[in-house]
Amino acid sequence: MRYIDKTVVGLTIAFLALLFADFFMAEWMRFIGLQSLARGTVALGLLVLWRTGLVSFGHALYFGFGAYAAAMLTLLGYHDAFFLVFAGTLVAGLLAFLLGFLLRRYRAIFFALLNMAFSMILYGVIVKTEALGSTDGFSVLAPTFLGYAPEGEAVQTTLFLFTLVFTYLITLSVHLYLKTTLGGMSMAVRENEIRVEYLGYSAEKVIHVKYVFSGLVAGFGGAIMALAIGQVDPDSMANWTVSGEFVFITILSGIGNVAATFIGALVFELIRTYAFEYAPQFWQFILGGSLLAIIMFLPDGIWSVLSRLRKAEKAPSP
Amino acid sequence: MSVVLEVRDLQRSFGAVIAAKDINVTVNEHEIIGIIGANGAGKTTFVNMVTGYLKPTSGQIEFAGRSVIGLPPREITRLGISRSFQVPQVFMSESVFDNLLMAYAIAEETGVGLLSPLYNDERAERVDSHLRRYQIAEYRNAMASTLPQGTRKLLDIAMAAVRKPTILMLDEPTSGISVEEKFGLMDIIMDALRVDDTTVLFIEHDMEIVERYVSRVLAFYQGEVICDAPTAEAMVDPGVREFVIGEEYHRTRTETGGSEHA
Amino acid sequence: MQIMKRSGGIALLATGLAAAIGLTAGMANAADKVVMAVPTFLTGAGAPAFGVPARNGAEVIIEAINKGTLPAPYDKSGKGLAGRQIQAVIYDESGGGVKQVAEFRNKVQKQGVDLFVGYISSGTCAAITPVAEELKMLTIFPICGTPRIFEEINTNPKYVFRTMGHATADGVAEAHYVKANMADVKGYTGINQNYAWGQDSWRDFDLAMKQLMPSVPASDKAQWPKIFSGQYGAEISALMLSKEPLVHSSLWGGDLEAFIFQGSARGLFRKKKLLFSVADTSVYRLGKKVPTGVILGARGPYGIFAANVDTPLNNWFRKVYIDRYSVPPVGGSYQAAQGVLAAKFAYDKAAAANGGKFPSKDQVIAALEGATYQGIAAEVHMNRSNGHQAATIHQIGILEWDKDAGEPIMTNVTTFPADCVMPPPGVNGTEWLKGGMKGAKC
Amino acid sequence: MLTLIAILVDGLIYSSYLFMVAVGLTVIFGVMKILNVTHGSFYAFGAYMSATLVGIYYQTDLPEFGGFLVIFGAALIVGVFFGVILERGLLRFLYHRDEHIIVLATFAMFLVLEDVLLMIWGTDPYYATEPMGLLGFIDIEVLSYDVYRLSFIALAVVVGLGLWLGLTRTKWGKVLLAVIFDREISQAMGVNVTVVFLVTFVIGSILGALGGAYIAPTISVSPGIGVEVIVLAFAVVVIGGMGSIPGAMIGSLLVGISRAAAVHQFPEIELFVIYAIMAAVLAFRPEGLFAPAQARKI
Repeated sequence: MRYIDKTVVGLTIAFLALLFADFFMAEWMRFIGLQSLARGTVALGLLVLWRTGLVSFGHALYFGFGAYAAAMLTLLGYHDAFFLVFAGTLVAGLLAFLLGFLLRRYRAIFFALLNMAFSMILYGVIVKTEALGSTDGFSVLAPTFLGYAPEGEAVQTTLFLFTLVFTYLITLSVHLYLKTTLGGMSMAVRENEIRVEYLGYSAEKVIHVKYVFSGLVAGFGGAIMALAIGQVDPDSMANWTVSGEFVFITILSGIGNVAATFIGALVFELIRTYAFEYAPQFWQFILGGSLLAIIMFLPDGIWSVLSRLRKAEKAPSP
Repeated sequence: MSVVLEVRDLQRSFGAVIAAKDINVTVNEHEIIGIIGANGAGKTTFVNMVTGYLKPTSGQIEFAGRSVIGLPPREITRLGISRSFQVPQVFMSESVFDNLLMAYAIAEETGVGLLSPLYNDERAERVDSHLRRYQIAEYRNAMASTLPQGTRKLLDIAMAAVRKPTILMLDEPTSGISVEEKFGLMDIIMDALRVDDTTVLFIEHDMEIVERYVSRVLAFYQGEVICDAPTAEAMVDPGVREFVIGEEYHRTRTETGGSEHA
Repeated sequence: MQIMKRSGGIALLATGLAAAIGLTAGMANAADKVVMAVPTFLTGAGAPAFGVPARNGAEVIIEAINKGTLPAPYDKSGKGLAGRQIQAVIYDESGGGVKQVAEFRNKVQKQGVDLFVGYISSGTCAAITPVAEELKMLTIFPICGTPRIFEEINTNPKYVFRTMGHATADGVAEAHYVKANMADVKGYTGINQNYAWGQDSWRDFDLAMKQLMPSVPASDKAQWPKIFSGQYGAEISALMLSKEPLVHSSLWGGDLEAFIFQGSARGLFRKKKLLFSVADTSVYRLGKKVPTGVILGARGPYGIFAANVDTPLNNWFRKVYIDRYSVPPVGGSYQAAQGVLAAKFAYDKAAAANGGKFPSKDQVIAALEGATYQGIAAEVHMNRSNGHQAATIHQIGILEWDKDAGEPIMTNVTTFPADCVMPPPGVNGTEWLKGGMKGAKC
Repeated sequence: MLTLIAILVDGLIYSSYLFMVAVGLTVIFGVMKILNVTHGSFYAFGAYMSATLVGIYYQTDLPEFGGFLVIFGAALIVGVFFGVILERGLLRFLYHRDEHIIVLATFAMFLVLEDVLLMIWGTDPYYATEPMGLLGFIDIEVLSYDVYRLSFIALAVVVGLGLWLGLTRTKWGKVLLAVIFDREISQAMGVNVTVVFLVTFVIGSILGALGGAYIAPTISVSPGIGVEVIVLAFAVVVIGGMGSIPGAMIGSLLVGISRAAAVHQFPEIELFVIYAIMAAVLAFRPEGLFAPAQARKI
């Protein structure tokens, strides 16, 4: 019982509601939902890093790595979603583990930019590799699920279900993790690394653990995205602008709550979709404008709106 | 009395500047030692080297019979040497309780245990009793950045003491504290540390404090230890008087007795 | 219960948002309209070279279809597509394949689009093909070049059509032209952007040259500038120092123009023979700045190559286009217009076969499969890949400046039949090239 | 031998191009610790403004070489206009915020300005090649170099030297160095940091716009040129050490010469040169070649 708090309950209700909604949702909405889940998971990793005081402008590296790893496995004839997503997650995490040894030594803007530099190297490698379709990328066949091979709309329905279950589990574990000693050390490292060292723990190790985690979930997001879209290409998967979008979502969401990242991702998707629909020439203007508005007027992200509403609701009660 | 810390021929230079030279010190269990010296004499450098923050250029540091040269601060901390800081190093935007909760959690958990919840009732109990021991319980829920300087110093030291270290090194515990508060603060600290029989080394500028709480003095001058003697002896040492205490140091000896005006 | 109430916030926001937006879906379209999505580059580097001309070309034709003002051979089939007006949804193709797939789904599922005529980048087309087939959406690619669409991605298309020849034809036609006009050429090198299009263009030209002129060596120092690099100083020096007299280039848009400015300033075009495979996109805009004497292609009978095609349809198209946009139509304009015409042709033909009633999607598809219809300046034969891939004639020539007319013109143009430059039906382009282009009818 | 000369000259030209593209970014970062993504917009607006004004200028009968003044004028207009508006209208409200937020704000502003550019100038490219034609070219055997692009080198040297002298030899420069060293203490000592920031940002903006304005005659000024420049400038600044002007110079030279060598010897790897140098520098000296190591006091 001591693990259950309102966030856990809220997440579970949302999970069950979406699970149910999966069978009734408009197709395009499910698709937007699927993307929001994928991007939201990446933002979840960034949230964990951000709580440690670090922002990465290069997580498209892990997103792209996970996506391409899953997509390349389909070229080798593997189509099971469980295997593909697991593999994509794992290789991205492995890469994060290796690069983490270098990156954990850096802070602030240097950390942010080093990440970006590494992501640009991956971008360059993909663009140069003709076997992977260079800038065109290549398409990914619809996955199977432990032998079940859905067709038509069922592909998306099943994939949504699949993604939903895993994202739910990941989000829940992140939420619980943040309450553990290691999770709490995020705050400690952000606030004062020297004290952490002199309390007897390595700040770099804390950062490394969080970095690997963020790499894992970014790889997960990438693999899901590759399967959901049925296509990988470097501009949408590994370019620096993609990393920028992830940071955008993180800031949009705020670091208040794990659930916020998914709401942030959804809002981002919707802003983009509607900007695209109603202002096809000026969608960047709208996207950039909304981001600016959020930075200026909602410094703690959309979660703060919810908190404020809740406070307002509480006030009149005796 | 057994030796807990042995420092031999310790040297440290920053480029051409020699910050520590030929330092030889032996510390016994349960000793309370005062480290004195003018600014830049090498006191903090000494503490930094013993706690692993700085690597000596040469020399040996042995703690409880094993060399700690090259170990990072966290490992030395785990072996049993903790420290506090001249400028308190606390988690500024967290409450006093959460600061200590984190300190306890890091001290108590390793490996998989790190993934158990940060908060549990037993740990909270220990934190609260620690708060009482350092007499900062009334600030339990205050954010560290809002604390008065003295309280923040106490918090810093309390965090350092969480592990019940064998040796605790305090870097100027009374700096920035008003004259009226100093003794009260030191009483709290010393009473708290006496419970665990902690060996204490502390850097101090105020000779009254030194004389009152310390049995032995290490005096630094230009990176060297110019005097290592029981307090009363050190206070009359000509080197100490010339280079550390200075001619302007006047006071009447009222409490501890001993020699007259300096 | 307290917990339940508060945690409702998260759940409520997530599901509420989803439901609220889900409800606004399904804005049904009026039954008397055909909603045609036209994705094209409206922003970014692709816009001036391809995107905007393509949009303009499509707009001209769509408007004429709706008003019923198309000249022969489309002057007898009435207004609209099989009598229904086209409602065009023009939107931006920028942002990469993944984003475009997402947008494709939105357009289909949220805005109820009936067919797509568009996409310029090979990358986008490659990404869209599987989704279009999955969603059973009639999709006509008017421009994108990669042969992979029907050779690898979907070898048995049902819903996706492409109404121009693919990129293999460019390389083959260029090699034929070089063989015919520069028989004693000592070697060739290249400058192509380091991305899919540039890599494919060079590979196809190189393979075709190795078949047609096996004794002529290729340089091992062909240049690979990064796309959108804009600075070609070192590349131009390297080309000047190279011993090969012929330079193949598939540069386009801003990169091409920067290369031309920087090359002209250093006399590159007097020292080397340049072969530009898609430079027609820039010739009118560059005006007098065009490097004369270079070999030029337009990926088929489009743009500057169609300037003197004297048919009612072409004359009408050029006039309306120039009146409206005050520049002549370029390749992209022609190609997009040709794509829209495919829809016009197919809907009308299907309606005729359906006894005058508005045809079903399958009937439209059946009408277009394998058909031959009149493009703006040449006939389009849908006779490859189950009748989903077009073949047209291909043209290569020399660019010159016509002082009297004050505009660039093509001279020394060679026309290649489709069967000469495109692999026969069912044959993979690269294998066809490597195997010596068997079955080519030149 | 000729190849060697070509590598050197091409490398120097490209290095100068890189330096001009990156120097504004490095100035702003050096003083304000802001990684300014809007830099790409300054570049693009500078290029568009230059192309437009140069185009208008050459329709008049004014002396041909006046076109160069027009280029500098364009940079000045764009730099001052956007510099002041952005610093006063946006950034000053964010100084107290997390540095990452500021980067993201400039990223957002960049997105907005990309479309503002489209609204003003549309999608058609602009050309202003006249100044390039004026200066003619120099022959070195089969190689020809146009003097305009050679003048990149001169401009880079002038800008670099000017900044260096300005920083080290003037009172203003010393104030700036004080602010770089310790913002709070300089403020306490009576330095008006608000003015210093505004002036720095405007100088950085002008430099960014000047990069675009001066390069404009050699390129097709068309949508998307700003994005490319951001990545290049970031790379140079990261390699040289963030905020260091000598660093930006050395970084530019390193990348420029290596890239020219690659183009002449191994054109296949051109794409990787900049990333490879960046990766190597990052692996061995991640703070960049020239950035001072940061010490933390306890």
